[in-house]
Amino acid sequence: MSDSALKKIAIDKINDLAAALMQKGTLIAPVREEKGSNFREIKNPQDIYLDYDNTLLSPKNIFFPQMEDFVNYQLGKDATPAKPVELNLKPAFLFGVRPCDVRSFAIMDTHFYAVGIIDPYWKARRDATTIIGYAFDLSKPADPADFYNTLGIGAADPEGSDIFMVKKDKELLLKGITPQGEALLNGLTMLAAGNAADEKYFTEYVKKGKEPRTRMMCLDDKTIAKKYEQIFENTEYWTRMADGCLSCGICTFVCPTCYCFDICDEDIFRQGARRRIWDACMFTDFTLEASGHNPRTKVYQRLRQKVCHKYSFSVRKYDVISCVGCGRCTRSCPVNIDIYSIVSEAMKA
Amino acid sequence: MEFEPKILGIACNWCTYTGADLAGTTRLKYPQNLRVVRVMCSSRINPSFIFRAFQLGADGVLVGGCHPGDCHYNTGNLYARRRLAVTKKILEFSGIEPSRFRVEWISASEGNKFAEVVTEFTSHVKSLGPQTKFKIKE
Amino acid sequence: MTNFKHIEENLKKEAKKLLEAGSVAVVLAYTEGMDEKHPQPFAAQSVADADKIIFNEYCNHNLARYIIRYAPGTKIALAVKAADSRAVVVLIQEEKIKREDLILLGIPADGMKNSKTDEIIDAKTTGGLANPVIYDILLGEEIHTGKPVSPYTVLEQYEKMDKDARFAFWKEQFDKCIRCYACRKACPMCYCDPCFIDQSKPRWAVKSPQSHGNLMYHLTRFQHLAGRCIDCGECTRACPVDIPLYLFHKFVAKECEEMFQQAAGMKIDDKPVMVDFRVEDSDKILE
Amino acid sequence: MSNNPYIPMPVKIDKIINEVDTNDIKTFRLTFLNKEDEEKFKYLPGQFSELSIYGKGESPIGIASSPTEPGYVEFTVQRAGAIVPGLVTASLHDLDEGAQIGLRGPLGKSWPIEFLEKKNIVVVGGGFAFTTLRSLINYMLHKDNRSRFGEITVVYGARNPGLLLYKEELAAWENRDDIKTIITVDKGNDTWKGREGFVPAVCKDVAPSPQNAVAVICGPPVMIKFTLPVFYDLKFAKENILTSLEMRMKCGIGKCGRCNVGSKYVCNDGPVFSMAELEELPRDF
Repeated sequence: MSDSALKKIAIDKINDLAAALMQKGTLIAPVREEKGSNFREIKNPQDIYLDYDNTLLSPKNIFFPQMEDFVNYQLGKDATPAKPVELNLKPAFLFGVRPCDVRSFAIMDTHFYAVGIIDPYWKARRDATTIIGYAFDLSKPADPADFYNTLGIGAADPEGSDIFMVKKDKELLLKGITPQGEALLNGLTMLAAGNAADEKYFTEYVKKGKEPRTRMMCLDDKTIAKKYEQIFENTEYWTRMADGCLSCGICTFVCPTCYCFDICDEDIFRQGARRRIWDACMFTDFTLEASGHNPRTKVYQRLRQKVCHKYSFSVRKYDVISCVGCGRCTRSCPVNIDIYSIVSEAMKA
Repeated sequence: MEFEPKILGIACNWCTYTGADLAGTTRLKYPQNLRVVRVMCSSRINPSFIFRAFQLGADGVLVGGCHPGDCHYNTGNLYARRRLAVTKKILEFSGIEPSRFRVEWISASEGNKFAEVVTEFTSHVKSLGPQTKFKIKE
Repeated sequence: MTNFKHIEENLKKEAKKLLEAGSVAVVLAYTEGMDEKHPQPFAAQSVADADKIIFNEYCNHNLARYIIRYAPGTKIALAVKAADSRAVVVLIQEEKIKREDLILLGIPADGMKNSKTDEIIDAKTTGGLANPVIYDILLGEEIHTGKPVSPYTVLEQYEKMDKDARFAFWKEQFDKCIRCYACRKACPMCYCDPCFIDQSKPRWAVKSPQSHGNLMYHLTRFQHLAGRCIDCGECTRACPVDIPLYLFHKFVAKECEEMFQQAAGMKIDDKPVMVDFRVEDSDKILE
Repeated sequence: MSNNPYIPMPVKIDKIINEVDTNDIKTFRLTFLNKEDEEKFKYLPGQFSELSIYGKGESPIGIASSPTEPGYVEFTVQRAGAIVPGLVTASLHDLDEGAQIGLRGPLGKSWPIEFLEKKNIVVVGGGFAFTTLRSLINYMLHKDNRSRFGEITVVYGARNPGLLLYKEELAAWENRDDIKTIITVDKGNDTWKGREGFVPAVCKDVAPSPQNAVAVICGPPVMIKFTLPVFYDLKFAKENILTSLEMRMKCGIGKCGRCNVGSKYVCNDGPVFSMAELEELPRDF
């Protein structure tokens, strides 16, 4: 990669960059809300809030919205043939995503299209989106709930982003990581070219990001997968972990790598849609069969499914732990259950 | 065109529904904005029926039951009274005019009262205008 | 100010005593979570477990939630703060548990804090009480300082709003809902299986997070908790998108108290107001 | 977005056959409205499809017809609803011939036909779970295929004679000499002249030889629970006992995560599993 690939912009000029991206398509960036920030479509460049730690909700809903219509239809006398919903996507720019979230997209890619049948909705949205990653602010301590270092993710890993950004004092350094990203950067006239010092700063920042910053334990894919297979029937361990669990769906809804969904038909005033909506393995009726049989009636069984799915089944099936250590589940859990502790307890069990 | 409200009536089988019948057989005139659903007792009314009715476009909901003490099942309407009172408060706090929802005790012999209540309620709802808050957008 | 350390020691001591004597199968209390600010509910089943019990100002989870998880007849001891004890009372009234199966370790507490926001939750969501309404063993000094606060004063500003503003306010709040159902799962009173929202026949509301489905879900839940909500505020603290559900619950509770002269979960011998009636109830309540 | 795996193909209900006395199990014969869909719909016995009615939802149902019967697909559907209201199956039962519904599939893995070739096949079925077994038997019995398989033994049981599915076919099989058909009911009635007894006991009685043989077992959990030991006692290897798993499914293509058991998605990696494979899965189904 040539030195010219690095660009920069003053942070107070970021509105210009945002406006240019908004002209090219949809811009999605973190926005400050009452109790934290979230990724939202930007209507006004001033709303962009880059000083966040991690958003409350994960950015997965950009590619996998909580509600996605497959087919629209009309019921009743004047029923018309069902019409599949066309996506008609505009190019989108996902701006300011943290490295752990960027990693989650790669994990979801494996599930939604690299292995098995291709999910057309995920793929279409993913193909239309340019990811502009943003390194964590290394000058600040990490949130106590984060543990992305445990999953081998550095606070400034550019892998997976099309463009990666690093903050240098009052400037943002932008580097094209993929050809697509580089082309985009070259077309943005408000960006200044970076110099050798910037280049050095960027490289060192990425390197520094590799240093442990969050909670950390030694976690090997195969070992933890095997461990969970061994303790799968260790009811004592699981009930202890699930003592406080309410079996609500928060952890799965905020998780960037939870993909379970339900397909349902809903209609109102005879206008119907077959749609998929997020579902959670923590709900009682998740596995309730038509016969009335439900293999997971107890809270610990559902918690076990969630944890094992991430740390064991996923390793066996896709060769990757489907957790990125973003800490969202821990932060939003009403009873402060911490998946990091669950895993570290498992290593001891 | 003048606004013609849609009003859902939920009537108890033993009193109000029979009262409505009486109003009909004695040829009393009352507005035709009311669509009546018959239930066996006013206590059978799930408060969600009322929320649902407003969501599906009702401008008013009128519940009719036996007079307290006259319930065919002895105490059904006494439970209903408490339950529906709470429903009304919930409607109030959520920002909908609570007077769009009314509970009236109308016995089987009160065909007159039935016609009066329906007339009065219809004109009241008419004066409130269309209910748009809960109604699901088509 | 409550001496949390003192309560923690007493809690440990009593839990140990009870578990050692075998008089209970489980002690529901709190243990350390990720850090001091994030304690977790905990079911101590042995003397060794009892050592892990902690109690501090962030231990605000309502442990009554967990009682129905155990088979009927299981002897349970649990730590109860003011609101928790009222939840236990309602569960006893509704015959979900028996008084004799419970040993209540009462905790008088003020200055409890929300671990997410660090704000003090006393006046907001404990029904204005600091002392448990029933208990077997009291783990600290009863609190009788300060004037009793009405739990309903926070409502004033919302009651003053005109109806359109109020509707706009609630619509905005309910539209945020992502239907994770944490509110009902955190609620000690929400024990129905299946919950009305999970029923497929009839399907009361859409499952997808749309405005109308959310409205139906929340309004019906308020109705179902009328006269039962004990104002612990768990739903609001659990909510990941910060819907102030406690306000609505408080409003319904206040109206119920005014109409039926009875607050939820104060006395075991009371009947919950929605499964009770008086012939002399006035028709005025319907106006 | 062509080839969208979530969009159903339109099909028409060509024929409805009422299978049992209680009227709650019917066989639906479906024909494709689009010729190209029919050509794409290549399946093998043991696979399933998602039947859907707009406004109600989708329901995964095993394919009951055999690919050797071209021109249509058949599904035998039980009206669910004793415990969980089955919206789709109930409304399917209320439909008339000629109605249009949606079909998505074929989904899942079939019975391992190549593995079964040149082997003796013991088919054990109970009650309503006989549908994909019927597909398999009809497939094997077809004149082009019969020579590829060894002896075929069928043990099929139902609670009473009225609940036996595919009565005409059963009678036809009993009259053939290239298949041994044993039909049993838990309790007979006045007109029942056949066997009485539970499936596990009958299997013990019949005692098929494990020599070069594969057992294909499908039935209610209770039947499976008691039949498996019989086959273990007969010295059938775990690899040679096959069954079809039931799990709540939605997407049918291994995406929605609902039927996840261990590292498998029952819809995609199953529903057909051998006992050896099942033993490796966590006991969570």
